[in-house]
Amino acid sequence: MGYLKKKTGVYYLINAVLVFLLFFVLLNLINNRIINRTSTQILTLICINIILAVSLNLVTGVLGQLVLGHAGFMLVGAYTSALFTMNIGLDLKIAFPISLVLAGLMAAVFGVIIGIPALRLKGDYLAIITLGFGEIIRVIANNLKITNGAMGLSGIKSLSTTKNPSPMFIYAYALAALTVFLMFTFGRSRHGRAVIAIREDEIAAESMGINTTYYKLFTFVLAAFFAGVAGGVFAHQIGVIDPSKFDFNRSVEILIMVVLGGMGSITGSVISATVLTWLPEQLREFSKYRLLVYSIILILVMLFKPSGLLGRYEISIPKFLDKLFARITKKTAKTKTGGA
Amino acid sequence: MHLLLTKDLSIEFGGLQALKDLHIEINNREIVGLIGPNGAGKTTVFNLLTGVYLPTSGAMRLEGNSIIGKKPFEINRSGIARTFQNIRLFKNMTVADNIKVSMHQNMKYNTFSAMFRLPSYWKEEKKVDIKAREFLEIFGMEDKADQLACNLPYGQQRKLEILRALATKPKILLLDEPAAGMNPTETQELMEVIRRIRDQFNIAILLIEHDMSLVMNICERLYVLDYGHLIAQGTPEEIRTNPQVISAYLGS
Amino acid sequence: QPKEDSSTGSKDSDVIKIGGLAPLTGDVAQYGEAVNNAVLIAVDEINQKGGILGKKIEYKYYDEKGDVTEAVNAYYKLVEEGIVALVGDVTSKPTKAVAQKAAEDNMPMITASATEESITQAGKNVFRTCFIDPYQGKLMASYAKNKLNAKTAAILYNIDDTYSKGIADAFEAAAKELGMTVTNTEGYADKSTDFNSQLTKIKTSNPDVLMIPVYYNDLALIVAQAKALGIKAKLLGGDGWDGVLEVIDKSNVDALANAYFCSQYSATDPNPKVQEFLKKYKEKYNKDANMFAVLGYDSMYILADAISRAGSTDSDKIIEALKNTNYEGLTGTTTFDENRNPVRQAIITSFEGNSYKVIESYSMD
Amino acid sequence: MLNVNGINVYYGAIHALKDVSFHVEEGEIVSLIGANGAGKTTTMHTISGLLSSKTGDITFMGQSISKLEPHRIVKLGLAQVPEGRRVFSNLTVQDNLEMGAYTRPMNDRREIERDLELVFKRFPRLHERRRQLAGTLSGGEQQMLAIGRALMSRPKMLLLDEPSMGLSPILVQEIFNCIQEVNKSGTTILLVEQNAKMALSISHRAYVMETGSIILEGAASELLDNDQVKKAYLGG
Amino acid sequence: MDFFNHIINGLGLGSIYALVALGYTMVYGIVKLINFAHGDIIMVGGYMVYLIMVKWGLPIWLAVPASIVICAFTGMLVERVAYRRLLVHNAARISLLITAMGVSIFLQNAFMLIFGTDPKLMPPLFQAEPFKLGSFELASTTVINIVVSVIMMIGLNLLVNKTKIGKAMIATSEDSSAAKLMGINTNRVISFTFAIGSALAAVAALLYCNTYPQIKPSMGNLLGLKAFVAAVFGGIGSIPGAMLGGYLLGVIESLTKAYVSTTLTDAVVFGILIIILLVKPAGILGKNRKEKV
Ligand SMILES: Nc1ncnc2c1ncn2[C@@H]1O[C@H](COP(=O)(O)OP(=O)(O)OP(=O)(O)O)[C@@H](O)[C@H]1O
Ligand SMILES: Nc1ncnc2c1ncn2[C@@H]1O[C@H](COP(=O)(O)OP(=O)(O)OP(=O)(O)O)[C@@H](O)[C@H]1O
Ligand SMILES: [Mg+2]
Ligand SMILES: [Mg+2]
Repeated sequence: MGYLKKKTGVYYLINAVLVFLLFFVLLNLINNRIINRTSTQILTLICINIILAVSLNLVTGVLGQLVLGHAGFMLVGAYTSALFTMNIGLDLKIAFPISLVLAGLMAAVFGVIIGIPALRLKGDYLAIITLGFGEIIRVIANNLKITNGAMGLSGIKSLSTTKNPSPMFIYAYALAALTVFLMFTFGRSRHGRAVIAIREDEIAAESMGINTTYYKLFTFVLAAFFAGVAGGVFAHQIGVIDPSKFDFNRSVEILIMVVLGGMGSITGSVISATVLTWLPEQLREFSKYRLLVYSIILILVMLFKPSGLLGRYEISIPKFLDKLFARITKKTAKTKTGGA
Repeated sequence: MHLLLTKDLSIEFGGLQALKDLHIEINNREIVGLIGPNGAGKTTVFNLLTGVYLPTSGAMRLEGNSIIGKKPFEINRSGIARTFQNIRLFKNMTVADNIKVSMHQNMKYNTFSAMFRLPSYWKEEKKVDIKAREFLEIFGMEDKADQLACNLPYGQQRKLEILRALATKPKILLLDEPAAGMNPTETQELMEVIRRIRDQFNIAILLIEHDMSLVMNICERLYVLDYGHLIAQGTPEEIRTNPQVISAYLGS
Repeated sequence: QPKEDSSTGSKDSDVIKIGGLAPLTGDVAQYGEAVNNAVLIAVDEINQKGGILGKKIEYKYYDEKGDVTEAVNAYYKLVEEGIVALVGDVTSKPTKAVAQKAAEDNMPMITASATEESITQAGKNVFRTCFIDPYQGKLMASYAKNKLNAKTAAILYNIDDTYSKGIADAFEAAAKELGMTVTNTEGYADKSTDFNSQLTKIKTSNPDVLMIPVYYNDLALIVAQAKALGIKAKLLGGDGWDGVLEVIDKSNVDALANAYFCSQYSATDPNPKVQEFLKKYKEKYNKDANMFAVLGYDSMYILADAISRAGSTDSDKIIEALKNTNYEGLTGTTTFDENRNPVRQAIITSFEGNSYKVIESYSMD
Repeated sequence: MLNVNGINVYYGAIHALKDVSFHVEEGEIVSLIGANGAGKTTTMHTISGLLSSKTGDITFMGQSISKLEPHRIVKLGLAQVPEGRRVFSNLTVQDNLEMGAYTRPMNDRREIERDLELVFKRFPRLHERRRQLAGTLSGGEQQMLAIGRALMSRPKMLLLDEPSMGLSPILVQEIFNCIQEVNKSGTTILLVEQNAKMALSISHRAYVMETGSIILEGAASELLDNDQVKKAYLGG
Repeated sequence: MDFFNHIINGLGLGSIYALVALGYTMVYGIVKLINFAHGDIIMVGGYMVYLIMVKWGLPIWLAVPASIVICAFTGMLVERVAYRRLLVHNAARISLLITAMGVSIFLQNAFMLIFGTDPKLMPPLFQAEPFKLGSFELASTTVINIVVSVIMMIGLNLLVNKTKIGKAMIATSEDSSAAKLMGINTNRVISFTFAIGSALAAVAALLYCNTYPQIKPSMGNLLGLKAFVAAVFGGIGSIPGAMLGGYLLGVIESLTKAYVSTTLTDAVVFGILIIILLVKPAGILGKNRKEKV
């Protein structure tokens, strides 16, 4: 039980330092224009996709329920947040963070409304029902006045400007880090254990005193919340949203990130969200073959690593350092004794 | 007052009367056996008692309170824990975590403390970790704590299931064929442990078992089911010589 | 204006970099390909004639799959590569997103085919060569009323497509304003292939005209099904109809005899420029050029014309020059109004046998 | 009849069978006993082709079967009653039994019917439940069904993996009687059992496995008296 | 009168859904895989007919069987290359699902590269005069669709329930290693399942092209999704269920368009699906079994 050992605190510290370090390095590079606008945008999108993938991983990887409508929650969040900042008349610097909280909450409300009936079903049926809800949300957004129908919303202001290119990235990064942290801490608590137990055997879990309905709904809603927040950031980053952006294919895209990274592995999701957002950009020159290559890679990975790149394994840099030190100290100890 | 009692308990599966008018009573600290031919309805009794199935009619009471219509987790929290005939462990969780899942209901810290790692989280997790390992000592499995449950040999999986049930702090423990798949030597060891559990935790135990050496040895009373009907009850001696039981179940 | 990497700037100073954005894969790739192919022809021609400002054009384009995010990414990438102006994007949604970003950068931009009204409102740098949706809707309503004497009208449109919805809305409003009765406004979801239910409803109300503001692929299916149901209404449409003859079965062409759409050019235009382009396109890509191609071709020329008039690659100068465009192209003479939309007569086109037939030039007033 | 020669089987990194060799002669009942996780099931699966051995060879009636696919091995007359019953839970009892006769040619219909009757006679409980879905049978009923199903292929040799698990005492007796009967009617039997006493009492010979290797072999009666065996497996 | 027409419209559309759903249900029933590439097999079928009839100018009686055979073969090939390894190793179902999505993306993009992205016009395949029933007129395509789909369903039902290979399919779907121990060559059974499912897709493609004479690389997407929903409607894994689900979906769609809204159709249809699933969690004809504990 790594997390109960004395080292745990040190691990947390190392991780925190690493996350901050990476952040400041990237921020500096962006502000000095060494990382250009395309790359800043891609970094921001990577963070958004990390939030989406990690939150979906909670439901699909940890709780073990196949969900095909994650993009629906993203839609709810994106519209909530965009409509709020566009209509409230507050300074964007204040309105934006508030709008993100609202986006999350609104998506969570939808999560509850959808989750209560949907979670009565399992497996493929749950997948279908979430797919159905996702489509319903999209079609309704396509028909409402407030969402401006199929035209979608445009002119959503971004905090980033040509002069100051970093604010959106700062938000996205901080939120991604927070999401990862919360998913991690949630997963490794009595609540997370209850959720994993449900994945492993629902009947047994319930017979051991776990309120399975509550935990299924809770995880579902939590994931919806984060998807909503991600949607809010996304809307403000791109500036234009319309319902078709959040269709079934988008849900599948997120699902693929989760499965490719490894179901239940947070670091796996982070890595695959990063790679799958970054790589297509690099392959832009070969656009005709891009999806062909992507599909072949997808199939090959699944064939030879069906549980995803990392499976349930988590990459931990502190642990790695630990092992490294252990080896070095062993070696030095050996050479010492050898020398003596 | 009886600890656990069923009255006129019946269930049908699409026309098949799996259980008919079952009366059983179990007192505190008793070890009671439930035996009967295959398909007699023994496991069904467990499923009814733990809320997995809903009875067609009848009453079930734990310490005088009806448990009919309650959900499995509520029943478990009110004091009934069980093991399963076909082992249902949380296979991809560690052995210790399997037990900690059961302790969930008795832990206090909330989701917020968990997600932001407040002190209450650390305190309780530490406590629970130590306790889980203590449970494992009952079967001398403390060295297996950090292995995945699916990597345990079959016999130890059965033992882990018992521990997992025990960790929910039940008043009565239902064991469904705990000795299945164990050889006689292992069965003997198991018998000792079941007695020890009863003494140490002060709980009642209701067990289903086909291994007569175990049943006749540790059960204080036996109920015998056949075709969903209670055909006999009494001490092991009485049952052993009951002609109806011999012809339906024991054989010559 | 983003800092430009000086090293690449100096190295490429003998060319003028113009960016292009188009969906070349994905669901709307056919439109992107048409525009992009035509732009490539235009660039070739211009370069063969010596380029502009004495420099060759380097046309750098990216596929954006019809996706908003990809389009913005690709746009940023083009900017970093040092483009001075942009031809694109092709469909409305990505174009709208790119227009917003381009407005921040003051990047001159001209789209050949993004018809949604609000796109050019993103900034004074955004131009287009195609008609806007409301214009087509209004125009066809007016035509129906004045030339076809229609009293009742029905609409069938694609609810997921801003082009279709834009025209449909404007048509409906204009028709009502003109005193026509709109009997049905029926929608269908993107990628639908079955329209029988909607058409059955429309048939029941038996309108004089049926407005179908959709692209030609959907139209081909709709016409066949309408014919099978025996719908008698005159069919009306927008410029998206151009190309339908390639995808409709010969046996159904007769259903188009009584159909009219507003086109931005005429394939039977005797203007040698037009015929030459059509020929060139066919030779090069083994496909008939359609309206998208024609508009793409004109857009590139309009941009090139503006740059040479501006005499520099400075954004403000190019934009100013674009504003004062008066260009004689395949689509006739184009000037821009205050919203940077083209001012040009529409050509009402119908069908005869297996070919398009120009009826007349028409404008509302 | 069956010759297993130096097989090594791995589950990923786990070395589950280490150089296991043994043989079964025609008409014999041979038992394989051992503690949990000793590798008995693994041995059974390797013989029937569900798992493959890295080295060594298995021959059945003189023919090497270690490279054959499971369905071919069954056709040769080697049937298995798998551990944990593995009945087709959404098929009826009768359909399950008919699946057992899958390898038999269609024109064998009458014979198949007859065998079906025989199985029903041996296990009247199955006859009662023949229209019930197998998944809803009790554990013991399923075990009977699994044995009945294997018999339907009229095997020359039958592999039984813990057939008495979860059965009532009376049924355990019945099953063992049945095994003897089947054996008498000419089917060779390899039996894996936890219930070592019972198993040894009906077997001719037996092997004892421990952690992937065979550590003892001999006539069943000898092993019954062996102190080591007594202590470890017979509870005395 | 109008109502009747809407029902007929729905049945015509529904029969295509039904045929596609049959293929889904077949494969799902045996390997529990939502074969997302199934819709794309239909696309393959469509392009084969196009290639044979339009490009090579060969007659229809050649195009039909050829496209069926090619699709069946494609289905088997896909199974062999992309699924077999996962099936043999008993990989998690979701991995299979993702692989299927990969196959779908692959097929679409491969065809896009080969044939281009613009839709192709299909020649009329089997046209006949509309059927007249008194004052009602029934389009020949609708009649053909309904008749063919019913025949296919009956044939499939017989195949699965009455033949030896059908029984082997059921056994394989239940427990493939136990099936092996019965002497069943499960790999072959699975291959066969994919072949049949894909042949059905080819038939669906023919009817589809006959009804909506236009093909493009992404044509299988929506059709596949709708048919999959239909299969779930009816109870996935159940052959008559798929059929019923297909017809129901078609009719519900048609009636929704007629009497509720043409812009909210998909939302209404999914809403109905959800309600049905909540009332009957295994679909209309699906068997809802309590897990035995
Ligand atoms: N969910 C169900 N649906 C239909 N029938 C069921 C169901 N559960 C149990 N049965 C039937 O009820 C009867 C009793 O089953 P149960 O599992 O309780 O037997 P058991 O006494 O535990 O037998 P064993 O000792 O073999 O485990 C059996 O005939 C079984 O087929
Ligand atoms: N699928 C598997 N993956 C990994 N290890 C396995 C697997 N199956 C079995 N093992 C391991 O291989 C060893 C032999 O297992 P096997 O099932 O053959 O034992 P057994 O003698 O049949 O035991 P039991 O009496 O419990 O049935 C055990 O250590 C077991 O943990
Ligand atoms: Mg039982
Ligand atoms: Mg075993």
